[in-house]
Amino acid sequence: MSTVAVKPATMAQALQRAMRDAMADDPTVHVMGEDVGTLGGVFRVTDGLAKEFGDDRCTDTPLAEAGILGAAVGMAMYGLRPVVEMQFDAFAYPAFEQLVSHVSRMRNRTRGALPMPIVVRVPYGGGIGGVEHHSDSSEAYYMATPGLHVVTPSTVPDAYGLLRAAIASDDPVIFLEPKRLYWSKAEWSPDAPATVEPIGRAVVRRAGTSATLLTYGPSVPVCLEAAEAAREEGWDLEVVDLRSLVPFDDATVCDSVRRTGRAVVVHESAGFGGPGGEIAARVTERCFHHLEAPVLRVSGFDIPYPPPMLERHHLPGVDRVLDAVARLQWEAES
Amino acid sequence: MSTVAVKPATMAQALQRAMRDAMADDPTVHVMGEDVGTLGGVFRVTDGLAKEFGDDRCTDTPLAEAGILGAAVGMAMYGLRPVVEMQFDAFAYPAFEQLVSHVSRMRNRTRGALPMPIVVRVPYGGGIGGVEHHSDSSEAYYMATPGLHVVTPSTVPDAYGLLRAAIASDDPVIFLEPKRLYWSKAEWSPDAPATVEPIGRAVVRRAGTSATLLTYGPSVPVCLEAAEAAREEGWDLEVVDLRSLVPFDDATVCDSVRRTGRAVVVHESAGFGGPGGEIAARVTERCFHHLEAPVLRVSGFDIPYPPPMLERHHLPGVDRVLDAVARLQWEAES
Amino acid sequence: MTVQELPGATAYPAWKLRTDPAPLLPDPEPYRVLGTEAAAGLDRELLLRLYDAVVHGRRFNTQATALTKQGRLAVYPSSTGQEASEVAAALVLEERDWLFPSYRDTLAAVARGLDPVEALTLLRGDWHTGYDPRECRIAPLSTPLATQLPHAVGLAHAARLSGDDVVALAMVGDGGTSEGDFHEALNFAAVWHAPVVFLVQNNGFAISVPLAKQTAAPSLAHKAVGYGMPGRLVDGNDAAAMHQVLSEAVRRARTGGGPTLIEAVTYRMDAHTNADDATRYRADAEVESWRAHDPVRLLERELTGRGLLDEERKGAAAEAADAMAADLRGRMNADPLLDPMDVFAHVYDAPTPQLREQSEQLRAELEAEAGR
Amino acid sequence: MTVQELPGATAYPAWKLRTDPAPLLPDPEPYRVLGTEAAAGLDRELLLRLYDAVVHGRRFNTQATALTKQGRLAVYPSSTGQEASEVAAALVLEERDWLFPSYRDTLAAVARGLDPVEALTLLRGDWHTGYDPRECRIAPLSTPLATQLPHAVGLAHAARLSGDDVVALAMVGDGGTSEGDFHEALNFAAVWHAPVVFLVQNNGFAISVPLAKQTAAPSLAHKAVGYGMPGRLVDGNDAAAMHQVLSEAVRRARTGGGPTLIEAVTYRMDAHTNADDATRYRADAEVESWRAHDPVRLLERELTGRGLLDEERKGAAAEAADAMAADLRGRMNADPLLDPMDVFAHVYDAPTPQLREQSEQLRAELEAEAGR
Ligand SMILES: Cc1ncc(C[n+]2csc(CCOP(=O)(O)OP(=O)(O)O)c2C)c(N)n1
Ligand SMILES: Cc1ncc(C[n+]2csc(CCOP(=O)(O)OP(=O)(O)O)c2C)c(N)n1
Ligand SMILES: [Mg+2]
Ligand SMILES: [Mg+2]
Repeated sequence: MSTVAVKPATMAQALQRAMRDAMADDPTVHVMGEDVGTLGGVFRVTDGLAKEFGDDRCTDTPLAEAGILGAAVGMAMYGLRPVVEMQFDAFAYPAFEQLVSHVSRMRNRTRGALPMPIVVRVPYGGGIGGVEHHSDSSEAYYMATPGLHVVTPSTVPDAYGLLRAAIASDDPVIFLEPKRLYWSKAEWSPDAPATVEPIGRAVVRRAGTSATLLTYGPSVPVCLEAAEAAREEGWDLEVVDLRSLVPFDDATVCDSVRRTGRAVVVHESAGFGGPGGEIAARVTERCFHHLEAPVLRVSGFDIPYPPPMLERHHLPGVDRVLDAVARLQWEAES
Repeated sequence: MSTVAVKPATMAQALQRAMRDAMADDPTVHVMGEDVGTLGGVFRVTDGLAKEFGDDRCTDTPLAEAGILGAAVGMAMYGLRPVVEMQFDAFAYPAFEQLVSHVSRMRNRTRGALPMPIVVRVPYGGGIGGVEHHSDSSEAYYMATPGLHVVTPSTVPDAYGLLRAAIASDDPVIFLEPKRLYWSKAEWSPDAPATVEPIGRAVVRRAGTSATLLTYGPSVPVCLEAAEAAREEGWDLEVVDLRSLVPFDDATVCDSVRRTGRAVVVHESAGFGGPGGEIAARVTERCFHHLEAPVLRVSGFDIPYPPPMLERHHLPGVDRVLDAVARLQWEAES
Repeated sequence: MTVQELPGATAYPAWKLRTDPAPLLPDPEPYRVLGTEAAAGLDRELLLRLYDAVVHGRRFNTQATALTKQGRLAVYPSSTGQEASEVAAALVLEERDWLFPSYRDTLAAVARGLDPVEALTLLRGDWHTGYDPRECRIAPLSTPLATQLPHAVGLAHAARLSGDDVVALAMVGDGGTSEGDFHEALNFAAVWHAPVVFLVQNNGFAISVPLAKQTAAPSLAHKAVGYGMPGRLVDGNDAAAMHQVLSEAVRRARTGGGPTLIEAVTYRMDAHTNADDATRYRADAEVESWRAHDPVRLLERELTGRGLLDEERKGAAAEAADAMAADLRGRMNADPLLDPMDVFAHVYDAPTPQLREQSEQLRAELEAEAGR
Repeated sequence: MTVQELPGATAYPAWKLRTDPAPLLPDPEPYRVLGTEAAAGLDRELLLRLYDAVVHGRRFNTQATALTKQGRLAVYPSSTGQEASEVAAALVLEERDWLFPSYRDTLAAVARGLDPVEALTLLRGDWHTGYDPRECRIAPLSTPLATQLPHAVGLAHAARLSGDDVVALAMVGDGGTSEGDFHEALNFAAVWHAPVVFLVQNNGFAISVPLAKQTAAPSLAHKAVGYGMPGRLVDGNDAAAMHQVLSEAVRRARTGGGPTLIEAVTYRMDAHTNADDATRYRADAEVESWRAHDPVRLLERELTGRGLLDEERKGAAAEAADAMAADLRGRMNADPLLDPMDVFAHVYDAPTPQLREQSEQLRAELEAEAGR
């Protein structure tokens, strides 16, 4: 076995590689969506797939998201494993009925006879200077829909591993790709990609003892940065990357919060009715007597996503995370 | 002023009356949807409106929910106040893009120049023996969408008052009608309807001291029944009917929970990612030091809504509410 | 308007219509066979087979409606009056083909050979389709209107990519043609040249809404040209015409000719469902005007005229239908054995930890209930 | 197929096509005027007005694209090559009419008289449309494809119900015709007989996807017949033809004739937006083949041939366009003054208590930041 050159790769490249490898391994894997073929996707995540596997395996569809997802349902009924790209997450909304009324329920209504091994890749979140409708975070909608899995990577190796796992899953997976991490880099070898992570496991990205930051996707780097900055204030923060919103890894999360006794949930989607409510509520239910302070939430405001010139005020940043940590009733400690 | 005969009316009648009165008061109010005209709606909530105001004021539309809501957007742009009926809440999903990308954002993107005084009436919830797709509870989706108001009545007078308020509002309102309460009755006079309730106020339906049940819509009667049953166990439960999920009445809710020190959120929509997470999280953030126990949640399971023969096992009932109350760590008290 | 290009005018990048619209347009009259000269060429075996099927279908509709009154079905959307179209859709398919019925098309599923009890499982109030769609190649009856159409396209496309000569036949109502999914499905089918047959049953109403409030098109079949596929208008009460036109479309699809849109002009004789009161929105006279054009009567006339149907043959068909109904009634009278725990079993391939917790909760509750 | 009804056949409930399809079908060739004999009848004032407008429009497109390179616009979807269609859409409308542009149609809004800086507000990275749509009767440029079409129908319908003779003109791309909202909007418009003109700019591509992967229809204009409205095919680069066909459709709509679907055949000369690399999916030769058919050149040729355009007149048009561009450049060079607190101001009529809390939080942060 020759040693493998480890070189920097972007998250976009790792995602591409995950699809490429899955398509090579399994002829039933089909990639489809708007501009995914010749162009390789507007983020170039499907670059080269049509060339390598042909138009029938990586297909430029007509411009109609319900049609794309609905066709994917039919393809899955025939035994294929469609990987659907939604161009931006606000443009997945037209497919909402297909997703909620069929993709999430087909297995159940047929007692397993018609599983839906569909991956819906959704570039989500802001921070890339996108105009209106190009920076939504819609994970709350998917989390509230029984029958779906919802996962999101924050690192290059996870992008590969989680997407392989999503494609391998017999259940429908909403695969949320943090747009502003597409060009993030890591030492990662496309020739010996990390082992496939099972869906449903959170990971402690940084161990700490003072409080836990619970976060995912685009907010993970923010939280890691905040944790570094917090050292100055004397706080040793643990950062948990949830990776999978559904299923939710209560074990890893609660283990951390019980140890630290304090937690802040950080995400950029709107706060009200957003993922943070569920996360805070279930952590509180399970860890109440270990909590020194209420679980706090740092999130985007409850407004339509603001445009490029103002997005930095909307996105949860290091300062806002540290402010929340400061409100964790430390005085109670002393 | 003559005295008004107070006679039993159903919630469906009160809703009809609210639209009727609004249409009579304001010629810009238009009712539209599938089967709302000649038939008077599948639940007869628009009965008689087409006859009284003509087909142009109460319109049977083609069968296309995105088209209906999209047309309503254009009508609102021209100064009308459309009241849209979605036949069942799962059939509102095709209109999701129009709702999220336009209805909820149009005012904002035009700095108030194009307000969206649209009411979307959505019959929601189960308990009526409906087959697949006829018993969804989709409030989590609407709560997670900034720019919308989300309200739901639980009594006959509130049905009238809230719908009048919704139609009068210059903001888009998702008006959730609990299907299984359509035929609930109350002494209420259609000739001297209750004053219009402002949107955004919760109400204490039953005062109590031991713990607070936070609930809304179809689960309010369940909680009131549970509160009665709880007396046997020595618990004096307060029941708060939220009425408005957006905006959320933190003041009334927190006032109650601070007094009782314990709370259970009760709703029939799925638990994970559902309204209860937000409610529990925000109550905990605001009332942490008054809480003797974590805020618990009683909700539907995280499954596709089950059909008639099994729905009683899914719907939160009195027993499940009491079980949750029993888990509010009463031993800590003694 | 023909344009005369003047000398010296600038070159116009080549334009041509992508396909000739003429053959895509439907004839102005719905195609009919029974009672016309064209009927002479009909195969007698086929005619008798269609007759048995519509008689059977009619009986199935009346029995299912009766079961709603007895509380044995939660609801039944009857296809009485539409049996010709329902059964033809089933009979033109090969075993390997797929049927995509709408919520009104239980009969098409039954006519394809599905056990009526299985076909009625969902409408009975159970939580699942009752049958294995992969085994009988019948998709779950679809309630959200028109959503099944892109499924049919995807499946047909997948079959074609797999090298299988499988055809998908998808059914939808006149009201359903207004939904965006109808449009997107037809467009995908045409662009992908997928082997799909779209059958629109225009029965005059979408619940209470008459066709005139649904569309201003010359006919629903005229929509085909906008997708680049042929549109066909057929008398939906004429089982022979339906069989012929559907067969032709299936053959086209199977042999690489792409999709077809067929509008079957028919009428919903019953209310929308047992829960509906049709007198609120339509006159009895209109309903009555369709009785003379009843699909069963049309076949009876034809067969009797050709000496193929006597009272005995008629009696035999009725008897077979009654036997089916009695069997159905009997089997539907038994309360189904439902295990509430099953609602957790198939939400995911492997239940999430959260669902395991919830199913434990329900199990404990059920045990407590049983113990009481 | 014509059917011969035999004596004794059962009565068939009256059938007729709801409307005659023939006049709804577009001609097979896009309608053209410039360079043809039909041009002789053209009004010279109109021709010159169109010329000024396309020259102005071209300059606007190049200037806006330049602004993206200077970081003054977040993104710009250029309509270079489509100016004839863009400006004609603006010029055929009366002041009381409404325009519903898609995200590519900034130029149509500008040609209607909107201040270019206002028109570019969203693309500049601001949080709002920049103009008051009610004042100029231009709906916000719509990014979610085809979603603006039902808005146009609703508005036109509302105007008609209010007794106002207002027309709505809605623009969409070839790709946008595949969306369900396109279908639902056209159907509503036809059923409601709403005064709407649908203008599809078929510029050959939806980002990288060519028309052949988008539709198999003879032409996009052929979709009209499926809704029961007339479909018209026009050379989208021929400003005079566009003006004529659009005017006619607007007149029809205004006088109670209902909606029209117009397909303007044109070509997107630039990449999809400044962020796109068109060489990945199309050959330069194809782009070049359209240069000879450039909308500005077509008008120049016509006007020059008729002796209406000399170098001086040309120079004046170019100068006016340059002045507009210089003014735009100058005003876009100033950093806009944005108050972050404004993002809370218009989410609701009256902010919710929750939003008030959040705006207080941001205010405190901004003050702390300023104080640092
Ligand atoms: C997306 C969606 N919207 C609304 C409904 C409610 N609904 C059920 S049947 C029906 C009418 C359907 O009419 P049509 O398509 O003509 O079929 P038919 O009932 O005549 O067979 C409606 C509005 C639905 N099932 N799905
Ligand atoms: C609903 C929706 N899906 C996807 C997109 C992303 N998108 C933006 S422009 C575009 C192509 C549009 O093509 P076309 O309609 O032909 O208009 P053109 O760009 O050619 O003017 C796509 C896919 C979108 N804006 N909205
Ligand atoms: Mg119908
Ligand atoms: Mg285009």
